[in-house]
Amino acid sequence: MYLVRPVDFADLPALERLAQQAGIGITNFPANRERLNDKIASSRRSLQTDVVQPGDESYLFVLVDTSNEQIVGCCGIDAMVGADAPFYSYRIDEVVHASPQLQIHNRIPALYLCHDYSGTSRLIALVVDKAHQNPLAMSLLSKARLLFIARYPERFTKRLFAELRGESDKHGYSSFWDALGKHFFSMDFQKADYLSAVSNKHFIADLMPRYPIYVPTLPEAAQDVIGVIHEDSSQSADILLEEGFEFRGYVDIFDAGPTIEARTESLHTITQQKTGKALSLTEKSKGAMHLISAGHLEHFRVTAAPAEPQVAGLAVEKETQEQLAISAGHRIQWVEL
Amino acid sequence: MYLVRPVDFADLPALERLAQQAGIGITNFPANRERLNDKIASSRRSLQTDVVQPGDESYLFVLVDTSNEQIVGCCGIDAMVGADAPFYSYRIDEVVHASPQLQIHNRIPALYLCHDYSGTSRLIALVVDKAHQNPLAMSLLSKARLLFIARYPERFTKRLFAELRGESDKHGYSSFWDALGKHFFSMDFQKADYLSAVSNKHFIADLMPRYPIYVPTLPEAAQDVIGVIHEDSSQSADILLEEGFEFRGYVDIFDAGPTIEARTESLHTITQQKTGKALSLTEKSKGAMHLISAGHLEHFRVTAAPAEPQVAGLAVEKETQEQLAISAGHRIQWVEL
Amino acid sequence: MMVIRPICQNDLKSLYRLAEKTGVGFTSLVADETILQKKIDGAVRSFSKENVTKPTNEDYLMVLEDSTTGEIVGTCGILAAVGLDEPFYSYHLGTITHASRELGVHNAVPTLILNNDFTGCSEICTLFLEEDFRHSKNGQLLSKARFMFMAQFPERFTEKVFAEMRGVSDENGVSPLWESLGRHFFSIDFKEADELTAQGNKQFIAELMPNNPVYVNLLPKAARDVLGNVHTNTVPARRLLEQEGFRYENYVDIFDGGPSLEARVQDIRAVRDSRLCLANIGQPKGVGEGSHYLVSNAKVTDFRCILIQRSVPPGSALTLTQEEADALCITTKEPVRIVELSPYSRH
Amino acid sequence: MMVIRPICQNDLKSLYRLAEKTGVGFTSLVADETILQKKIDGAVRSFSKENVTKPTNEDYLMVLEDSTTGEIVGTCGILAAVGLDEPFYSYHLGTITHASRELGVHNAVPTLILNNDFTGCSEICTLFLEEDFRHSKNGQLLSKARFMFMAQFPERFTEKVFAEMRGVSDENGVSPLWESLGRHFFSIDFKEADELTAQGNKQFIAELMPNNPVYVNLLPKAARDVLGNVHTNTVPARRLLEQEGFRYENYVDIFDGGPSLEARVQDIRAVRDSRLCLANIGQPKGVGEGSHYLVSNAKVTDFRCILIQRSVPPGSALTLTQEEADALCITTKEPVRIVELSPYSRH
Repeated sequence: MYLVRPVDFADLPALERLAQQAGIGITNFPANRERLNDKIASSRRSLQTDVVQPGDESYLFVLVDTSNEQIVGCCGIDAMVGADAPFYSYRIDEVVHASPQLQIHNRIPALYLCHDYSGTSRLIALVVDKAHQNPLAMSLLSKARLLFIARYPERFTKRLFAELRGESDKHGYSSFWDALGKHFFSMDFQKADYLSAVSNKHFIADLMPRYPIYVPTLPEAAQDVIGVIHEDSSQSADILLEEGFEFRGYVDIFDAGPTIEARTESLHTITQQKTGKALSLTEKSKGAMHLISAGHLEHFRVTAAPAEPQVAGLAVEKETQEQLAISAGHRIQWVEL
Repeated sequence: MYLVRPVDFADLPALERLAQQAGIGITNFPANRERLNDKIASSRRSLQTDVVQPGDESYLFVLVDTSNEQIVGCCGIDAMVGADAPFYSYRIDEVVHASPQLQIHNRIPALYLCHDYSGTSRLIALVVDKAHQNPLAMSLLSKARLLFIARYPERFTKRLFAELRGESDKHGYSSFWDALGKHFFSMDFQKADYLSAVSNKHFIADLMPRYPIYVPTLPEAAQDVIGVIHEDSSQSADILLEEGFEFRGYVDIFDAGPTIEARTESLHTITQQKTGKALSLTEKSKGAMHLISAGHLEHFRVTAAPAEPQVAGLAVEKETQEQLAISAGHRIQWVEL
Repeated sequence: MMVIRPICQNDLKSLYRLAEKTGVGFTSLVADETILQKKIDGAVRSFSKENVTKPTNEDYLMVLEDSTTGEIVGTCGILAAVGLDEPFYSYHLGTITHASRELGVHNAVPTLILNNDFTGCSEICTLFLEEDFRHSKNGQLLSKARFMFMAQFPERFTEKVFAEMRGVSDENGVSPLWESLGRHFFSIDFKEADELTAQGNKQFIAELMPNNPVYVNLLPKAARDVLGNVHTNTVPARRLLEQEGFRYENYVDIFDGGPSLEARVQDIRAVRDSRLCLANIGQPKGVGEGSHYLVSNAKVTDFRCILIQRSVPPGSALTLTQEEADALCITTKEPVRIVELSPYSRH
Repeated sequence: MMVIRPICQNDLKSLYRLAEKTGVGFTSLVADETILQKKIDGAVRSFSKENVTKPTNEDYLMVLEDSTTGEIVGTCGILAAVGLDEPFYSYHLGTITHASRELGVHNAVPTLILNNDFTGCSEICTLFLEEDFRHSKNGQLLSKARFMFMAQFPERFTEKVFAEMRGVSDENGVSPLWESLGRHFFSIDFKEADELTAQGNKQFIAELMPNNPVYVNLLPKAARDVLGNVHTNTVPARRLLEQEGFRYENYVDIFDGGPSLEARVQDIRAVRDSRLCLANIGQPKGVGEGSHYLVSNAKVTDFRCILIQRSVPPGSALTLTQEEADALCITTKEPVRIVELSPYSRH
């Protein structure tokens, strides 16, 4: 069985191992021990804080393989990006240039540097150990965050976004970076990516182009990857797209990976999730697979297990109750997977 | 009683009189006989055309005082603006400039010339004779259009917008124009306003500023009127705002009057309107005031009268039936006013 | 003798013949009788204006005539003020610096900024000399005669004057800058765009060209390399103007990236060093030897400019042969303007 | 005798005293010992560099010394290349034309475009002369000694050199351009912004200044009127540079709209007309009468420049008095550079 719970300091070595596996292009999950430790500390502080409205909190969750208590995945939520330094994206806007006389009507896409996502909650860094990249584990880890948001809506903004990793080869070579960013940063993709994760992002404002970039003037290889998802991320992307996330023409400034967004209230998991009592099942459940969560803030737990919805609540197996540290009658939250 | 019906060629003199009364600032209803005649012709042609999707059709309706058969008002819908020449607006976008070191965080509104409303249906030119500017006549005239849209959704786009007249004094002086447009057009507001109504709008692209205008650099008098509705238009504005129209940061390029928009499907009149049979009432109705429409395209009629909703349909008075040229059993459309 | 004079109505056929020889890309002289007739009309009108106090839309088109045969073998022109009827576009090659002290990165990024900065400015243009006559310093006479006219009538021109130089393209007329920039926005060919411009139709530039600066560092190397450089055939013309004091001030053509060269009229060598003197007619010494000098008269409608050669530097009075005086349309004691043909001509 | 020489470590106190007298707005010389010491260190390092082949971050700060008293009464400087550490900003005053043939409307709209076009360019700067010494052509000596240095060592500077001139502000230091433009974006005072810039802190300009061109026609008249104009006190300095060939090429200061004047080094009158000759020491004729000449030696570290007066124009060998030679740190037969003090000094 798998279990999702908030991160703890003891998880640091496991996180480091995961970050190294994840590699380049996941800027908000850098393989840097100090930064990871900061992230853990921030998550714990956030869970212990009484929050009235979203601020600079961040929440980090780990995926545990309960068979051996190993940490095999990790994901998070930033309550609001851009609170201290602006959060930059490229917005793809079409510029229309028309000459009636020559009967030409051109729609030219251009990249505008913007911080339209500043002030918005963000899903970050879904990383799962290769051996555990199965649909169940991936869905559990990804959607556990949405159950958390549904439970604590005051901690998040009404809009939610996620950045999907853009196209780059196994050496970290990004044709988009090569055609654009490189000229302004005078460093390679890996370094910029790393700096953007570990330093304040002020250098982006300092170095990025201030005028729009007309897409057709870029080399074709760069044009081709704008808004394209890295194949390693397609599975986690699909989970979010099925939830109701949409691409609205924003891409990452480094690798042009797409940013997807949604109104929190309209996400599938959030509209479908129910709250009620846990009921006991004496035998193996024949019900459908459910995401089930319990526990308050630091003790928040989510697992995936077969369960049977009943009028009085959700009937779950004994083992599931143990995983969630609940017994019959406790308040739980669930959604069919 | 009042009746709204499509315009006819015979209405030209009355329209001319109304246009002269309306004066400056209603660019899509110019006091120019030829142009008005064109508008009538276009409306008739549009109603006679079999439309599958919105194009360059336009529809013009008149408000008739049935006591003397006088034309006392007029309004219209453009199926889609910007089909031949782009439709220009200013979008107010905030530019964020921040210096962490100086602890300065400025949000500077700037006007961007755009044609974001190109390709959208537009409500145009609500003009009512002074003597008839009562809530009943105004609502009837304004909402009759929405009943028409509800009846023929394939003829309109999913988004709908209306331009509200901006602040200018009785001599047509607009402090916004004076601070901005005048410098680029080298003509007075009246002339630009008139030209924009009677000529193709290409000259706007030729003459308007191509770079954004930073609002704080404009004189205060000009800043003060951005997005402000002319008091003569406040009544018709209120009707639309109550329907569900919203201001989304777009203003007119000449007088900075606000543009308001809505998704057609979410407008009050459109969600609430019902279709069914006309039933007869033998006596005066004690029911609430309703907008009631009947007739197909060229024969489309709307009136406002007391009526009583029943399970089988809407019971209306004899006089109302006569106005709409229907009898019991005919198909009608209605909404409570 | 080779004489520069204003074009006149009889020159239409000769001008047409020249236009036919200019070839593709020489857009200010196209072989179209209507257009050429209009040009002649404009020039005749301009040269006959008497009291011009400031430049407006005059077009001073001159021809180089072989006075022995009456043949027209070249043209040159000056526009008093460009961009007053149709906007005149150029790119300004500017710099934007992006620096992060924190990271120790400092980038000076070149940018192309669309502008109409030459609006109202005088332009020297339409220089063409028949191939058979490209000898005996005819090219210099043709180009520099314009400076003599400007020196004599500075009120007819702006303080600053400029010249557009043909940019780099290959033997098939393919321009690297156009291919990586203009093409994306115009959806037409370079040739077509160039012709539209030549016909004075520039509306489409405003309509189709992006307003925002273009980052030069994002353009392919082939395009970057041609910015501010001239076509191989234009190298001598550029050198000639630079010797006269014209400078490249980072303005380039929006289509092919060819440079505009500019100078203050008063700083042009031939203007600054030229002086008025009175003509004597007689037997001057050392004719046909020594240094070359440009000599022009001081008339507008009957403007003339010729090349003379003298072994003894002329003083405050200049002795001309009868033939020279006739070519200049002057009689004795009339004022003439003289200057060394080139900055290094005192050999 | 008044002598121009490189600043040295002993001059800190004198420089501080001068800095105290410059007053508000003279941002390149602020009375702060740490900053001034850094400036001196930089200058000493620059003058002691032997084999400079191209300009980098040298800062040639010189002083005017009264050799009889040893008193320092003025300074002048040249930066070899600006904008390499911190971005250097200016506004370019360009033109955008909006025309509608249909309506017969044609507007040439001036625009201010933020740029870093002077990046890497040499700048003459930090000119200050004590009030009591503003006579006897000391001001000209101070300003033009820099051109002698540039004429001698052109490889140390860029082809183009520029000078920023103080813009218009009223007696309270209020700048009309700042009030209607900068203020809206900076949320700080002109003085504060100016001081930050002086301290080499220009990060905030990139952060706060809008990128898009500003339409000049939308600015209040008071602001439009000061663009490219200098403060009343700066009018003589501007005239002096213009006489030397400096030109206003539509670049203005982003805060107060004061003009930048620019010139090609080789086109500066004092550079172009100056010539090297060998010095004789003896009793020259006509000392103290006639025209003034700038004379400098040909040394870097021991650079000196003085003013002499001669009634007879010096020829290819220049005879200097012993005092003059001492002031120039030269002995007989050493090369010196000479030029007329001003373009009109041959009276």
